[in-house]
Amino acid sequence: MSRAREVVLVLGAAGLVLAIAWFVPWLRFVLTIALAKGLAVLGILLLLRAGQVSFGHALYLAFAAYAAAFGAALVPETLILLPLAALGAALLGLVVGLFVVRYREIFFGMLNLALSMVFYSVLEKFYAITHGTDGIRLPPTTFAGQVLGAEAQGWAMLSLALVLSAFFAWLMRIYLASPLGQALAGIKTREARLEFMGMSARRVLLSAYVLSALMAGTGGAVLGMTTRHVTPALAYWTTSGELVFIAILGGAGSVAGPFLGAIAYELTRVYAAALVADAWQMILGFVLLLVILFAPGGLWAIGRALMGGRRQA
Amino acid sequence: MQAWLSENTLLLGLAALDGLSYAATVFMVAVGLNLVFGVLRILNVAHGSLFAIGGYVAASLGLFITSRGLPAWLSLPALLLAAVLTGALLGPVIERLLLRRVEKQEPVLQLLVTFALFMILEDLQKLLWGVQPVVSDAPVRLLGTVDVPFGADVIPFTAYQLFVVPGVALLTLLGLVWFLRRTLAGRMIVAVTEDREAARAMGIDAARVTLLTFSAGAALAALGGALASPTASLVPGVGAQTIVLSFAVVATAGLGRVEGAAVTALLIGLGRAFAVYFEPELEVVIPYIIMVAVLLIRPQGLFGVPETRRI
Amino acid sequence: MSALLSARGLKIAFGGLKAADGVDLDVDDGEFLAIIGPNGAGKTTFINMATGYLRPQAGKISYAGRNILGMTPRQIVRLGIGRSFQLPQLFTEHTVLENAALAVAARDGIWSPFSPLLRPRFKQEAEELLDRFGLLSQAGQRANALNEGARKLTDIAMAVALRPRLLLMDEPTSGVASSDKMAVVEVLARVLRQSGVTAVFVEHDMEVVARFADRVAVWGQGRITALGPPDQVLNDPDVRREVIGLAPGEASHAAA
Amino acid sequence: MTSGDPGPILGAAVGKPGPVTRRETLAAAVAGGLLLSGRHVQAQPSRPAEIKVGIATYLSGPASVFGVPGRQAAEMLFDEINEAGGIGGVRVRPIFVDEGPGVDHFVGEYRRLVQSEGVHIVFAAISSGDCLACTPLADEMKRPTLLWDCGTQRIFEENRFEYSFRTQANATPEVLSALLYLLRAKPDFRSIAVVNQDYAWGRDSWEIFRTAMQALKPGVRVSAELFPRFGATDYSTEITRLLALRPDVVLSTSWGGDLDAFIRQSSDRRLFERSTFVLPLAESSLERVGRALPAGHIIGARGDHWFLHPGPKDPALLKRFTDNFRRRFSSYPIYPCHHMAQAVFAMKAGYEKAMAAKGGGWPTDAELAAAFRGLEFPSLTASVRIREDGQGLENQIIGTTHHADQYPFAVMTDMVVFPAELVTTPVGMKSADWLKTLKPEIIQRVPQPVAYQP
Repeated sequence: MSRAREVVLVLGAAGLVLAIAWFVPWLRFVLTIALAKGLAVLGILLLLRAGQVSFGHALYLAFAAYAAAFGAALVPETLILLPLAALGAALLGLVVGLFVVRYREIFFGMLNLALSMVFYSVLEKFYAITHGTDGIRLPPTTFAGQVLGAEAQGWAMLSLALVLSAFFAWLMRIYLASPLGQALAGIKTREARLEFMGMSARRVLLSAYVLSALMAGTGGAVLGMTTRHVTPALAYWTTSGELVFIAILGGAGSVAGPFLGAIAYELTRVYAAALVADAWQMILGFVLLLVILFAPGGLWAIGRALMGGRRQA
Repeated sequence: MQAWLSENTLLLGLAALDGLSYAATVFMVAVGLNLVFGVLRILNVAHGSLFAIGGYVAASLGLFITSRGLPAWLSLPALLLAAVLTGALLGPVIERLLLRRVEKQEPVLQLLVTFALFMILEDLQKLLWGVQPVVSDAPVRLLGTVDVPFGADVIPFTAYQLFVVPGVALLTLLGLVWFLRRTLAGRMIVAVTEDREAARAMGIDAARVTLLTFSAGAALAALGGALASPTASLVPGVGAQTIVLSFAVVATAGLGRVEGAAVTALLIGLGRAFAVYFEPELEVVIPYIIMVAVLLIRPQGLFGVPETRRI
Repeated sequence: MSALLSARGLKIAFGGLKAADGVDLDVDDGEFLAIIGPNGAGKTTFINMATGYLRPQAGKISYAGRNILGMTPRQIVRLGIGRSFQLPQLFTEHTVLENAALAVAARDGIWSPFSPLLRPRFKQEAEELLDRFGLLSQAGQRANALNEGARKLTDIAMAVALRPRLLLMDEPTSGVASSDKMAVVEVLARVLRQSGVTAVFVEHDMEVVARFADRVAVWGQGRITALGPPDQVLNDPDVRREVIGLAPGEASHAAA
Repeated sequence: MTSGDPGPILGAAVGKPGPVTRRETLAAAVAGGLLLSGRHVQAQPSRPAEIKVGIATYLSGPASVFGVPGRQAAEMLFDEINEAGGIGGVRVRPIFVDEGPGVDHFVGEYRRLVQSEGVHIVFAAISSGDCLACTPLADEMKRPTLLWDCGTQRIFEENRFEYSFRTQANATPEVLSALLYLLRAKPDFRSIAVVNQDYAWGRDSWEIFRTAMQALKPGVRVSAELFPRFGATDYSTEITRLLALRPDVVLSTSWGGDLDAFIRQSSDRRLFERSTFVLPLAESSLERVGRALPAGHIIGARGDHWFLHPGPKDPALLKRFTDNFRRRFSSYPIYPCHHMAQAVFAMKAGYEKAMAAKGGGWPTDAELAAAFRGLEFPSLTASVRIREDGQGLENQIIGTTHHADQYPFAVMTDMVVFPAELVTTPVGMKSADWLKTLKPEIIQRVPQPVAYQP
């Protein structure tokens, strides 16, 4: 794909999201949440490149969301709060990463899960500060110094989510194309060789881990500022599982996959919940099963095959 | 330290008793998953659902026995029957229809297949058994209580908790160890666990071993649920709660090691009991703390063998 | 000539098998040293020990006068010791060009995340490298699609890309079709001589050994049983019996 | 791809289209229509064809033990209202949403209810987190919202809302009543242990209980504070600990499967013989645990909810509701059913009050919301008044378990109905502060207990 064509596609997709949000107001919120989760899934995808699955990335999502919730009282400006919360998550990612990059496969996945569950417990235990499962409400924040009404705030968050999604997708592509990103993919196939080329596989993985924590944190901050209410459930293992779910649904082959997957996931969920409030879980389960069995490349691969087919026709 | 010990000896004894019985529960929850992971290299998320279904089936059988006025002792073999039924019916179906179809795929896809299955089974349980807590406590009542002396006092324990659960766990452990060491099928399972390729080269039918292992794992999960059903109340979501715990056990134990699962369950059981006695706030995070601590010292898990690759 | 790599009293055993039992070996700067010996004698183990993958149970290894015992493979590579593998260690999902470029990048610093791996400088050097190994026509193929010989050469090319001063090669010609073998080794030898690399290679093909080695070491039962110029060692009756005679087919081991 | 026609493109996003056929175009148009339906329902017609009521309740997860009976009660009562001609001649229709997936999903569902389904009023929610998250949203979207079951006292103590009202009590009166009952029934207890679920309600309710206890009876020893995992199935360790400690009182505000298991396991091991239990939510477990819950322990119902209430305001109403519910769902209605009934009755009363104020005209959202402030409406056993801060004033019933021949499970005797004013935090005060000001004299003002009448 040529660069110009890509830019057109990205702008078109963003325009489409905005158009849907305009015509169907209640979807504006759903789409913002989807993009926020897409950002976190981008982080999952990065680690998938190294063949590692994190079952604890909800940790960074929740950490940044809570950082935003607590920080909003001190720094009531979205455009300062958001990067601060995301950087906080990245810093936490660095500390945790120094430990977990020594492990692979199930151990990597489970240690991540364990740490996020510990964080979940911390949020519940420090009840006096966090209000436990009741969660805390985010105080209102300004946007570039402006006090916005609810409607304008909704649009601002959606636009911000779009900009951040495009930025991080671009950043990740650059990262993946770089020697570092290629070495990351090398961890999946031949980690030992990296060491014999004088590279530290752990440091390569650590760089990706911190970047993925940053992206998950960014997603978490956007999520918190959009729902305006954060609860420990954000750190629960099912949230992490959901992120992995979305990664596969969207397809691991492209940085567009997470966003495609997240939007499809959220829409499936809201429509399934609207149609059968009793059995939405089952419907999601079947969707996932069908994707894995018949289109293991995810929605992205389906889309590409369709577009490729159309071009030939 | 000395003073604290002499003051708390009795309590420590009680805690150990509780810890042992809880460890038995944890072992029953995790051992099947551990076995399955060893052979299939899949973390079966639906393991929790199988646990829940085993419990529900057992409770239904128990309620049937009570409502028909059948002899109460029947409720004990009914627990076993529930496990066998669940394992024999669901195990092969899941393995053949789903897992086999993705065995060549990436591990994360295999794992997500079980995640999808978990979501489906979760709602299916709700459709079949409703949302009200289900329980059949006939086995507990049947066996009554045992008074354990505690200084001048006595502490009643149910015989079910004190003998049946740990007894079944011990029998399961011994039976599995015997099965894996002494029988042909068991040794094939071990061979596949240790080196799938080599096992295949030796002419072991890996597909059959996989099917057998998965069904056995499903039955063990269901047995865990069935054993818990007379005391626990089965509600929607009970499966999800057991999954994380059994994941932690598998990672701590070292891949596919039955003895590892037993030792890990003991660590978690005792750790939790001591937490409830002396530092209750730690109770919930005990399994994770143990896991992190173990993996810090032994990165391959308690009983795991470090993988060395030929280069 | 001074010894570039020097091993003294190396000992290592796996279970009961003594792969090295007091080995002393010097590799001189600029020479090509071949190590021959029966399978399982410990030749690969020597390379593993010299590159930090295995740690000897006793003994010392020094490189350019510096003790390298206890260093990680990464540190040792950084000192200038490269290696290639009996089983090629390639990034199977990457193309041959990307494999080579990653090796070039590894030498030149991967911590520049904002320009692509296939930036002109890396790409050009990787292509030149592949060209010298006759792999350029396959540069766009995925590494796992190559035949064994090409995989082997790619593996060596990646080691060469790091510009080592000492290169340890584990059976560089095994897997290469016998018709190509001499040509491949010619290329290899030329590349290495040009860049002044000292080379140690484990080899089963006596023809290759005879033609390219400056010296030959015979490794048997964990010890160096003979050491000297090829014409002398290869004609030694003990060596012929031990290595060549008693291991039938070893001389034409290329297809193994 | 063009951006003029969002329907089919969204179809593409969920992975459907190939070559475009007529049927797919049709499907896309339908999908587009469904999607686009949102923008046009903004303006409210003067008198709608039906009153759409969004109801948030738990349909999945452990809390569905409350959510599903709540929904059953809603279905039954909505049917009854419609059979009687609706509200002001307009039929009512419930639209249920599941709280199970969590707050972030629920916030989206709330928007969908308002902006897509076009509901006129929302009943939310069981989870306190969901209530806390949706009350500001209700003001933002200007949609009247009745908090029908959640317990947290923080909502109206920390903020003021224009569109949210609670049609029941909150955690403070629910827990305080149990404490007052205990202080009256067993005034000389010296030690207490708590076994609560490890989540906000478990923590919060213990905080309330302890704060009030320190004010009313200082010096009680807290022998153990145990917070087992939410959803725990095995309490044997906790029970051993309690058997060894022998506290005079064991408090547990647990509910659902957790409470069932705790009661059964305690009963099996005779813990009930050593300590008096105080179980403020046990009314919802009575039928399931049967005789495992012995006589002589203190239980509550999160309000004035009891199918054998000693003095219902309208005995026929309570009897009819109980009988109909049993006939239709074959179980006794538990407190969430009562809470749902209160929300339904409040909605009806609110509409009627707003219409009366407008001379029979259909109220706007704001007028309807205004009608709820100060509204007094019937409950199944008494009546509830919504205070000026939006909080409902609801009486509390606490009793002692008793085994009667007519029922295979424990029922209440020595029932005390606490008047709402006695146990509810006054307007403008925070519970934590108010509880500290309590004086032991309050115990004298507790009404006389009423015994069980067969």
